[in-house]
Amino acid sequence: MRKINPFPALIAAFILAAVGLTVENEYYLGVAVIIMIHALNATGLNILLGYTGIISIGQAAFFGIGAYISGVLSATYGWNALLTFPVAFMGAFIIAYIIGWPVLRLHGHYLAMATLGFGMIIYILMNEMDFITGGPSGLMGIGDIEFFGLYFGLDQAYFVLMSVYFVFVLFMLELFDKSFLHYKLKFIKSSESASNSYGLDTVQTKLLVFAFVAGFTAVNGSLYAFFVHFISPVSFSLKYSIELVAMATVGGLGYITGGVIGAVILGLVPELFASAEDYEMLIYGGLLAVCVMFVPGGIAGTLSRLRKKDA
Amino acid sequence: MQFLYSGLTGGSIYALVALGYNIIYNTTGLINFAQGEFVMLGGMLIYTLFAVFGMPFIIAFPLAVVTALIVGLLFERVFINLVRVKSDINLITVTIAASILLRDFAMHIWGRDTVTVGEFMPVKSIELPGGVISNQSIMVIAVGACIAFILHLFLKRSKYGRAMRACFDDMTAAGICGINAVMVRVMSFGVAAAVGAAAGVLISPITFVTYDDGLMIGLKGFAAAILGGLGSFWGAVAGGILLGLLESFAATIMPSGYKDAIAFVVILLILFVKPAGLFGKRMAKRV
Amino acid sequence: MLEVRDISVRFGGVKALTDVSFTVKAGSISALIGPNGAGKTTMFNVVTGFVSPVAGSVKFMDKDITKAKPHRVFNSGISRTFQNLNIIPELSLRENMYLGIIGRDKPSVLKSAFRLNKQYWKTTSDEIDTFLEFAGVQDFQHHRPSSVPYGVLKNFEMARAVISKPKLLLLDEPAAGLNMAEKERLAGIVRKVSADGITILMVEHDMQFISSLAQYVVCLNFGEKIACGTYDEIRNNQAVLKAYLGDEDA
Amino acid sequence: MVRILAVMVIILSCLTAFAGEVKLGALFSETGPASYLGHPEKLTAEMLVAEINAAGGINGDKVVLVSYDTQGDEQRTINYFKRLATKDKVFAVIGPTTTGSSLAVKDLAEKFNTPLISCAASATIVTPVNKYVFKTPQSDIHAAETIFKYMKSKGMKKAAIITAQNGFGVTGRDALIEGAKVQGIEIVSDEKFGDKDKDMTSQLSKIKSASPDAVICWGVGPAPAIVAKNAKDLGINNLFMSHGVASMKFVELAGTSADGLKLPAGRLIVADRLADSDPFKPVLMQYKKDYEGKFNMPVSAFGGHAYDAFSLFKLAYEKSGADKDKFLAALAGTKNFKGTAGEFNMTETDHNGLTSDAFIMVEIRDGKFEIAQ
Repeated sequence: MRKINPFPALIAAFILAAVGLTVENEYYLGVAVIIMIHALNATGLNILLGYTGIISIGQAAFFGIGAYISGVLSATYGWNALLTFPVAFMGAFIIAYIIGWPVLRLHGHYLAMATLGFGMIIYILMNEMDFITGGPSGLMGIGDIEFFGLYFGLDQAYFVLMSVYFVFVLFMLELFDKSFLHYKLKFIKSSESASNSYGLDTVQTKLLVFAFVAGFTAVNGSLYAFFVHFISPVSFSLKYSIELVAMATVGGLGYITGGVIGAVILGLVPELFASAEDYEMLIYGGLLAVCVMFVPGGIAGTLSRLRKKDA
Repeated sequence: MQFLYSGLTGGSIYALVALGYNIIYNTTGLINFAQGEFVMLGGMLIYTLFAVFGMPFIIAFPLAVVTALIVGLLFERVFINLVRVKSDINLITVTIAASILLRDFAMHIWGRDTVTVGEFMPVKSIELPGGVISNQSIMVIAVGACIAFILHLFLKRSKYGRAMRACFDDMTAAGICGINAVMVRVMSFGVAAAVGAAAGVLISPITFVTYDDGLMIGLKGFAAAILGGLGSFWGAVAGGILLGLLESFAATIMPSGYKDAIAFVVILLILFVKPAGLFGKRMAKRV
Repeated sequence: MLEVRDISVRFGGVKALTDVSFTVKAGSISALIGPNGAGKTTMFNVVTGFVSPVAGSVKFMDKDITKAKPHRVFNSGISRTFQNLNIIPELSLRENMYLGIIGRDKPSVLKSAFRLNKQYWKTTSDEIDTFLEFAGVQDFQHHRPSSVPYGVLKNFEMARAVISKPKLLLLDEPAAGLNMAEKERLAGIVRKVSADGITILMVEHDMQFISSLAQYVVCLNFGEKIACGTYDEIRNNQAVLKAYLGDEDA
Repeated sequence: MVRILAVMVIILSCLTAFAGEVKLGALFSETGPASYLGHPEKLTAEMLVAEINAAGGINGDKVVLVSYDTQGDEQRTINYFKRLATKDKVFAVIGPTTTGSSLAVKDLAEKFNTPLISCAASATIVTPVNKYVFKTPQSDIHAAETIFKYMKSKGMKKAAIITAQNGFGVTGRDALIEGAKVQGIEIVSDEKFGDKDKDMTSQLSKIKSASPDAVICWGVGPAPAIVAKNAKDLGINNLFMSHGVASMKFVELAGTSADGLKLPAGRLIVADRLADSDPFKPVLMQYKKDYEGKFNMPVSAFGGHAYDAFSLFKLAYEKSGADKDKFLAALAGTKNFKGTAGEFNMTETDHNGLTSDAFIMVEIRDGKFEIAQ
């Protein structure tokens, strides 16, 4: 049985708590919440890209689907926020399952283009179906998360909620990383024919993983919607899908911590370079290119190699 | 009928972009996600040479294309060649990264604003049955067709063209027969960039140029390539024109906001139903 | 045990297999031979469900598996090795063994994720030790495939196939690329596997390797069965000699 | 000793912060597709702040401008607004540039107790009215009214509309449909185009087949210029644009096809063509002279919006001082202020304070804006 490594999760929890207690400035809390959401999305993509070998350049679509399901149910129909989460999850899960059924039979460039095309179609629908989504001017009036008498309208409270969820997810992922399932996915990534001839139903497994990650990404979308209270299609465009690919790749494909590291580094770029935003995309593109070309395994991969050398 | 004329104009641009994808795919088997950026580059270069420096069009056009060709060669040397592990995921990601960088460099050089190239000739509208077409559009279609034809001759007749086709069939065998496979790969990126840039030059007076134009036109060009059948020369041309017509026709029968979705619906449908494309050859399945 | 009847396969217009029939008896070691391009690997792909035939049927233990998907074929008790190995490069050999285990047991995802199966981990771990030793590759278990000699990988692949407890094991060119000593070792392993009661069907070029192992041989040429019988019968068969002349020494 | 010194420094700096300066946030789309709106706004704001500080500030308080570039992106705008309100602790915010970004931060203004004077056009920014949110540009409903009135005066009854799929276009479309009903104009065709579309011939030929008396295009950025080009190719006459394109940048883009276009606009772009008796002429000419003298580029209506926003802030702050409630009351009570967009008369329920008088019809002739006849 492989040992789970509780340290990253513990350290993360400690840092988050420390940040939450010491930083009173709502602005930085907001940045932290957004980065956590990026990190979760990037980690979801990492499971697809780094573990299962599914190239998806349409993750922003599922993020948006979650955000809009929760947003519309809350703003237009006045649902309690908590009830919208399962709907968002199931909605994205079902859509991903239907889309994945034909798409996941494709490989390589074809798969990349098909997911990209799907993302674009969803983006256009968000813009055009203004009677539901509010169209390009966005959806306003999204409520707050409230349950058991707890109210998460303020950024501090939301930060705490988000941190708890974040650490929980990281812990679950660590469990996943040390379970049989992670082997199963890596086998599929590496050779579908070998996995097939060892009795793994690769198509079914890929479909379930794809749909599950879509659902997970949609829940992140809901969390995002209830945090910013205003969503518009711009946040769910192809650009975001590509940013996620960059985060997962720079952080390290196939390492659970990869998505988190990538999201923190790239998520901080706009904060650090607020005055020189022109260079933001340059940094994104440059880091991505350098990582792909010279640093296979990204930052997490390099770190783990260094650690192994020391040991 | 009007949709036919505007569809043809857009379609011939898509066809040229699709040809760019094809050239690279045929020699290296990869899809260059940065292909659209060369179209933007073409537009920006002609803006610089023609509108800013005031060169005559007849000199500025080839100069822009040659410059793009050089950028294409460098592109391969820097981005594709240096990738250590040439897996699908890595090659896809590196071309995406490259497209971000090209776009960003363009933004720094030419700014975020849309630029106008001006007109290559006095604009006139010509009345045709059922609609009008401007002489600019006719030029786009005519020059586009010429470029496609020259390209066809180049691939069929010239030494490089034949080497390119040999490489696609069997890289090792081509190498044994004395073809410099690396050279061919580099050349294919150069030619693809040149064709893309030519498309960008042609369309620039009609649509203006903005630094982030490449993304959309690149994706639509790819849709055209898929529609016609990736790897098939005349398939790309037919796919491009068909897509142009479809888009333009769709805008007349449904809310025009959905127009952009057409290309992506086409990608998905073709990939589901007939991945080899309408005119492509069936690919052998490898286990 | 395995009954192949009138199998025909077409790739586009090319006839890859035409009306091939043969049977494999339980507990035997059988071999499928033939010159390059005779359709041997295609036959394997038909049996394991990667290629579907245009005509004919495949029966395994009286169950029809003609149209079954690869993973279903495996579930019914057939494992295979690959010509090109298919060992996952980013995992160590030991971790690669889990492919056989996971395929065989299909451990519950939830139990595994919540670590409710400590006992199971322990048993499988012992099992892996046993089989690594069985194939003689235990010294390399923590290495990645790229740093392991080819002969060892071939043996390892046997171990991985055997740990999945198949009833029938298909070996695709097991001896290709091995030197004499390695071939000897591999033959020893194959005999041990067979002694454990696993039926073996292999595709092989190397007649010497076959001669020491196979009890029953089927010869294909240009997609058709030209002969079958014991090794000695085949050896003297005129059609077989003709097929191999100028191609390889028989 | 060191500690005492440190405490003193802190106290001192606090004192100066409270007594001697007022922080004003600014969110403009300096770059991005709406940069030609946001850039002059930013320059104008900087120019006015420098002027007022040179003149001793407002009531002796120096104005400190904290400005961020939204790139016209809603998400950035939200983030920067929060940053302004919580980290920079500004007193009020002018901007954002575009309708979408303004709507995105509308609720936040109240939440963070930070008054917002938007420079974006849509009436939805101030309807329903929010105590904290104001805007300076003329509303699109007024622009639509101006166009329809002009059409009626020329005997045109049937209009076709083609609107952009963005915040400006969508609210503009609502204003057009609403306004047409009131003015008795029939809308015979209703088309849309994408912000980044490159060819609108299909939509326009559909419009042409409905044979309207006039075509009204509502959008910002390069897309309306393409509409103008395509319309000219198709031989469509009587094309009207929105006030969203009232800048020289548009005229440059559209080139010769802009000739003869008519659009409603504030008086600023035709300031030197106005009669000397016009009550707005002095303020317009002053701003025009300052701006063009300083930045050596033609003045645009959008810079004017920032001018008005800053002036409104200045007027209210003069009355209220650092008290936010008083400031809001003063702002909502602005009367007879002659800005670049028109005469502002705010009330509790009207946080814009302009009427359709703020618009006049202008025509583009030979690459210049002229008053339409």
